[in-house]
Amino acid sequence: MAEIATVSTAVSWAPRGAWAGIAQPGSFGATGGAGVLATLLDGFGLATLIAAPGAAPALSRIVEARLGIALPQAPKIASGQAHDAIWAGPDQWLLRAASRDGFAGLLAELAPHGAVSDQSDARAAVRLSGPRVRDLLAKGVMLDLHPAAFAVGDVALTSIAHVGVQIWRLADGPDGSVFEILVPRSMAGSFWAWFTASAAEFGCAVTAAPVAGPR
Amino acid sequence: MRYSAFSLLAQAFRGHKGWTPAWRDPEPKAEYDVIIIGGGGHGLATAHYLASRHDITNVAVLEKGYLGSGNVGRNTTIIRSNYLLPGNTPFYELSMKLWEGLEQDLNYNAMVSQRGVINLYHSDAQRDAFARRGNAMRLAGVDSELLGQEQVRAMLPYLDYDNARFPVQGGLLQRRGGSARHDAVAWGYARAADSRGVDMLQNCEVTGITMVGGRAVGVETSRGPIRAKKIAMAVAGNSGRVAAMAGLRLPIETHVLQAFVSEGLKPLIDTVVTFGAGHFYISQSDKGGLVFGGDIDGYNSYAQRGNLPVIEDVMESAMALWPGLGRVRMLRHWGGVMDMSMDGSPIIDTTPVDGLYLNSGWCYGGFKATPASGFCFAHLIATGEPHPVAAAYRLDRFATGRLIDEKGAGAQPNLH
Amino acid sequence: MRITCPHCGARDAQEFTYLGAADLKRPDGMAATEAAMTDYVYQRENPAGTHRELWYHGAGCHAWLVVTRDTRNHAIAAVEAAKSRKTGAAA
Amino acid sequence: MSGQSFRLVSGGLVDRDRALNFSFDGKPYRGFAGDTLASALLANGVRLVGRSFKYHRPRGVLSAGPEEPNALVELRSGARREPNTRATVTELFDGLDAASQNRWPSLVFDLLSLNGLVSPALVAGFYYKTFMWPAAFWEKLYEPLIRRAAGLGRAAGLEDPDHYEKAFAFCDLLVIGGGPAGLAAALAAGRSGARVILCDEDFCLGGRLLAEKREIDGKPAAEWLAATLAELENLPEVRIMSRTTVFGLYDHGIYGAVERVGDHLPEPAPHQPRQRGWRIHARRAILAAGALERPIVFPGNDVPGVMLAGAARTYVNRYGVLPGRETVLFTAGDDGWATARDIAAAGGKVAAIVDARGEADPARKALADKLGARLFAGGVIEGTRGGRQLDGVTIRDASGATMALACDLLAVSNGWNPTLHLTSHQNGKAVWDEALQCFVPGTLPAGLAVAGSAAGHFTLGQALEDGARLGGEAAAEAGLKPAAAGPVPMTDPEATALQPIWRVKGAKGKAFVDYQNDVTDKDVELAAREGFRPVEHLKRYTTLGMATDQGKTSNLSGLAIMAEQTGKTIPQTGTTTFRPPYTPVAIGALAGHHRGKEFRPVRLAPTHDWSKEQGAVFVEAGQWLRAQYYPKPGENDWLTTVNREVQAVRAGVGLCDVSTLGKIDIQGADAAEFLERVYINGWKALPVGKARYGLMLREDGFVMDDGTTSRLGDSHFLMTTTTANAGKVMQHLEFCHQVLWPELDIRMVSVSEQWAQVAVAGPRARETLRAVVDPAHDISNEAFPYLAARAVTVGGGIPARLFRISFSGELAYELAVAADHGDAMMRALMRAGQPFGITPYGTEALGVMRIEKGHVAGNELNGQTTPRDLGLGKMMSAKKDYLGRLMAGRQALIEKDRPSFVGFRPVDPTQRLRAGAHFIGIGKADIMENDEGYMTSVAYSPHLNHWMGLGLIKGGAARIGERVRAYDPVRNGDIVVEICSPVFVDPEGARLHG
Repeated sequence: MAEIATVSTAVSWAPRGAWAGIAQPGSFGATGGAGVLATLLDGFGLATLIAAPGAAPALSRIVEARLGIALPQAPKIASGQAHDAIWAGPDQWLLRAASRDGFAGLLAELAPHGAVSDQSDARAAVRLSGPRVRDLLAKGVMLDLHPAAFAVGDVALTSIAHVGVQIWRLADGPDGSVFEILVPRSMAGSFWAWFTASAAEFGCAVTAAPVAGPR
Repeated sequence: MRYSAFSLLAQAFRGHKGWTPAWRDPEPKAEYDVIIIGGGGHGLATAHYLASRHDITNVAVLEKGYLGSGNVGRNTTIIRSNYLLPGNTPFYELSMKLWEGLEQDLNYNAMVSQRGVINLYHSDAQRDAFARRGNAMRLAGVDSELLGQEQVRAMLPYLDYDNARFPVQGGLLQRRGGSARHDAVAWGYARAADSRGVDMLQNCEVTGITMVGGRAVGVETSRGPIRAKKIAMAVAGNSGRVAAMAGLRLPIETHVLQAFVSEGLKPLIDTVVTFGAGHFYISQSDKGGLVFGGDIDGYNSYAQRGNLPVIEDVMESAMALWPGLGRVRMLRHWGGVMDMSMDGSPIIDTTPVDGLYLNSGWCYGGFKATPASGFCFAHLIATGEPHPVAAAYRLDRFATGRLIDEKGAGAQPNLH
Repeated sequence: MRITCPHCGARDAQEFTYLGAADLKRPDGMAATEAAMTDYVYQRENPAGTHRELWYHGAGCHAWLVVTRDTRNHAIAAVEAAKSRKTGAAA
Repeated sequence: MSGQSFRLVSGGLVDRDRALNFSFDGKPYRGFAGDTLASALLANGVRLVGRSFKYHRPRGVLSAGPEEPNALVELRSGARREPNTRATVTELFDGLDAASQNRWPSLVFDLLSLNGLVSPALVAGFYYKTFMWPAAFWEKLYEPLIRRAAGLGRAAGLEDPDHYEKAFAFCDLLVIGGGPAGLAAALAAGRSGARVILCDEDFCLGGRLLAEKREIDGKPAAEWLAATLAELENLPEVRIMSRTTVFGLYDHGIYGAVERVGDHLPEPAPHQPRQRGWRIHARRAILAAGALERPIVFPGNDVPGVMLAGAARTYVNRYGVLPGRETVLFTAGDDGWATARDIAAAGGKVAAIVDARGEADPARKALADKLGARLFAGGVIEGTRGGRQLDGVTIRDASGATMALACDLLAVSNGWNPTLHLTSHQNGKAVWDEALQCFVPGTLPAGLAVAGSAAGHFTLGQALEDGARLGGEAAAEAGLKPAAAGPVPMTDPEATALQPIWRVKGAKGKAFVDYQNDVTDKDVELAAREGFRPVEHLKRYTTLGMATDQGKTSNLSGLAIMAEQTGKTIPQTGTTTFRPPYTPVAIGALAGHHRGKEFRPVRLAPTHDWSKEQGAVFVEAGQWLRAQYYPKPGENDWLTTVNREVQAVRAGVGLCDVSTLGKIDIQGADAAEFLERVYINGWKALPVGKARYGLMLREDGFVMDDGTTSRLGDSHFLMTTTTANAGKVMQHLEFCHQVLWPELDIRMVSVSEQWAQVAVAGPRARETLRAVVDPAHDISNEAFPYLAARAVTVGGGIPARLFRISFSGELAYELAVAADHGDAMMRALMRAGQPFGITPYGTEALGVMRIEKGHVAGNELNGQTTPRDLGLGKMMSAKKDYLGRLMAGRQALIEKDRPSFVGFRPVDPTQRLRAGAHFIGIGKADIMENDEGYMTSVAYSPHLNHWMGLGLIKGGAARIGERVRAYDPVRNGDIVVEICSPVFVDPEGARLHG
């Protein structure tokens, strides 16, 4: 008994991601080719950076020196090797790391230069692509996502089906536009209910991206 | 000419050739004892009660468009007196009593229909708040009943009880609440006032208030200047504009409220129902249309029209409450401009300008108040003293802190 | 309605929350009088015409904006960030 | 099964190879793909399709479009029943099931048609003049009768089984209407590369081209149409949306539209919605919605078989249906003649042409001769024969002589009204065009142009020219180079002369202005007589134009008759104002996905699944679902469970999720100063590593929110808000920062979603935590005293925050970890607390314990209370300015007898208290004047073994020990309570510091 308890204690602190119990790999909706592909993202590091008044350029220089990416001054995402700087409001960014490995240390390094708040667990993230991805998003996003209006690298804070989201466009994939969306963790279930209802007519394949590194 | 089943039948045999105009179309006189600015429900009711209760008949109602062209003809026709605060409850109860005798008073069938008003609650806290209100109503001599879910279900079987995001737990019912035919209210008051000699001046827009020594002595209008001993404003939605003519600023913002009507349907719902987990209220007119509405659009506007976000919010609430409405079609929607006051309650008072009387700030609850508003405003104009049931509706209450904030929403008009 | 957020671009008004008149000046500090505060909290110009008003981009960048809008027809003439306005005025 | 005896052997756009079965009033029929219900009924010789609103008169198909006032049916059955569905725009599908409405017992024999017998009394507004006596009879007798008789179809009432969607679209150009003008516009803009959305309410594009025999560039128009559609479909930035009605124009170029995705199917296709509500954002829009034909007001103009001439043409040319065997044409202009020509060409017989214009020119005479029709130039129809179907007409010729003529179709042509509805949605007023004898668009909303018939440009040539020009302009506006514009296609000539007649006078019988609402010309006269002359009075008094067709066929006639009555012109009398929607829109389409559980998003704590596993019952708390209590097997009522939970906490230890509280990270050099200004109490002196309770007011002096805020660093605070107000407080703080004091260095972000937080409360809380918090952290009472707030680690290095704060009054902590670890945290605590009987508790037990401790919560923070009211006046700093300071000090808010906060206990301990009860003095009457306050919160205390309450009462704490009545008539409650301290348990706070 004692042994079992020890084992279960060790296992029990294992993290449980934002999609757990909500979304899992598989497919749903119309059959015959998925019009929408959803990749569930987990295990990334995420933090809010806010510059002090007048200190945005300085903060940007520090981030650039450390990570090789400058903080975008407009609603854009700047991507480096393993990090993204995502505009999140005036003088405010989300810093995303592909892995949580070493992320706390990075945040500690940045903390003297701006307000840093860890948000790694605060959002559920999903990457959406597929030939019908814009038709799907048109059912919730009140923004013009036409390639000419929302360029690769553009970011928007907006809402989908009464859920506040942050969305950006990545480089095109084989089926055209690719988007990533961050959803407040607590509303991931409602977001997913909207998503499944809206994507069903196009057919949807859901996969989970491999988690990079320990969490 | 008196209206009755007999006169109707008599006229039927004469091809209805004998009916006369419901009111005269007189030329403005040079001077009146009282000028009422605004030929909407409240202004017309004020005229009727001035003439019928205070024998003041040298009165003109000045209307910039046609009689009843404002909110009296743009609302969702609900009447009720289910208020919480002592500043409000007796006033609305007086209104309810006047509604109950309105047809006989006016000799006009405004189709006052006491079919009940149910405010639904969806949580324990909301139930307790409704209980507080229901008890306050009883203390003020108003009928109220707190219903549980099963009682509501028996009355409103179509609502969503099983799959709702915010399940209906029960409701606060005022059986004497209901609805009235809005246009007929305006017409009935206009006809009754006219019959006592009040002049209805349509297409008569007030463009200025004439001041002599700090006193309001007349108005400039699109039909020429008119002098008056007393000038009474009842111009909901435009109170700020008219008050500004006398140099006054008010604790009021003008907002747009949209309303909706469906296609005509056979009877579906017998009472007025308000959703407690969103902004939505619905009833069915005698003609069969579902009449419904929601929240104000939320921004200052004089445009008498609103926008899609609120329309969609209303429809979402409709479906959340009553999923059987999905295939019912919305036939028309429109907007009215509201005097949204800073505490959500009205103002019936004198003003810092001598001779100028103010009736405003009805937010989007002005229709039900029409009779009492006219009654109490007439009392104030005639006697110079506020009517006891309207004594709380003072302009200085914002300075003294004697607010009448039913919702506890604070000094932000679009939250009331 | 569409409001062009100076940070985010043109968005549906649904993303914003309205507050009211933008140019009221809070009587700050211990010396402020109750009368001045009453005026600030309650009295409104409420114009039929050009209105400078505060909107909060709650579903977007969380910026408070000063929108210049005609209350008769909803036409918007200008939008600026409230924060930059105030700091600009102070400078 | 009846044959399609009125179907032409060839012609039309129906697919004769695809027969579709359908039924009407239970009788089976057959039509073809491409039919509407109306065309299929007419093909089968069904003329009587409905009953009118008031007199229940038999009615047939009047039109072939959305303006139809008569042919309204209940479509489908059961939960999918759709009342008031216009047969003229209902696409036929196999298995379609429709029923007539507003009749009893049957369409053919309708008892309420007896209303017709008393119709002399049922004039406009009759109900305002009667039913007044006795007063009580209105609700009991008159109104129920009226309500039953009124209304049209029956709504299903049952939950709509189909689903709906919303969608958002953006374009350079929105083209509304896919007729020749719209197609030309879409083509011109689309060829330039513009992003174009072309919407048409019909299921086929082409508009009137589908209904007319016309030529473009010397070839049948169908060829031009096919080529144009093919080209549009190949343009990548052009999107064609058929079955899509643009119903409204809103501010800043936003158009509402509804797409009928599945209405042409028996049920929507799998995974597809029935309808989709669109919000289309258009830089420019072109209204090319065509025109609606006008009827003529004459006695008997409502008998089934009286039809608009253009509609008759539609049935012949588009649907291959002859709407009558013997046709009489009654026309006021050239356009009607095309109907006679097309009917004759299709093999129908045209018995007579009654052209109300005077002397006919030779060409018309020749054409009449050619068609074999008798021509009555200057004649009118002054009556019809037939009840349920037209048998004949009475013609009065130019000399005044009358004659009867048999016919089964009377085609009526009185010119067309531009479909300018959308131009008036932004308060735009239409203007009268004397030459065209119709209203045309006046001042246009920004970004909207009007093309073709909708602009009063009634010829095909004008439509094509308008479209091409405006489409090109829209592309240029979008910054695109116009494509090389080819020549505007040539069209065959058409005659459009018109002298409209608004009504035929000097004849007897009911002449209908508004068919659906049964408004006659006499009703309009009565309105004029009684002074209801402004157009809005006319509409409201007579109900003219208020039916489901919104007066599309009636408004102008009504206006014209009023003008004639008052001796004014039509424009002097008024304009017709159209309000959205253009045609009625299903409520479901505008609600979309948001119904049932999806009405609003649900927020779930990171510990939600764990709570579910523990058997929690959940409760809605704002957007959140929170664990309310955790029943165990054998516990049959919630109170038993809650009592157990409370006792477990007070005796041992319990845990309760508090992740839902708002958490705001506040950093910056001025963070402490900022808190000074937004909270009523002081913050600058708070040491790092400590938490403090704070209260914030609205500027009007009433309490907005409360919570504990911790100082994590010199310039770093973590504020907590109540669950309900988290969003509101964030917005408020942003306001304070950005609008009031932008000069302060404050940086704020919500971290509510990042943290899973749990309250661990009870005498054994420290021991429980000791097993979870890593040993390196000293959490002893000395090292971690009450109100300590520090970062710790758990589970071997997992970052966490520990706060020693208490809502329950017990030794209590809140432990927070990153949300991914929330589930694990609960399990670890459960294991650690097992020896102490650790018990999960929900919001109910939380509420009981806070009431036992006299803490205020949502019921007290109701927006109507000041800090003084709540006994928290001492927190109000006198040394600093803060939001709400001045307004909270107003005269009426500091009066002695303002109700203030105390506790209550029942004098008879077996009695139950209820929140919402009012306090009345013992022996005093139950009247408002004796109202002393009310109970805000109640709970059963298992500690005291009786109910306890919190509330606000005049005089407050000064009256402790007094007895009053808790009066609760809505629940039949009236009990004596004693005013007591609001702290029921451990008033010394010994447990807290243990």
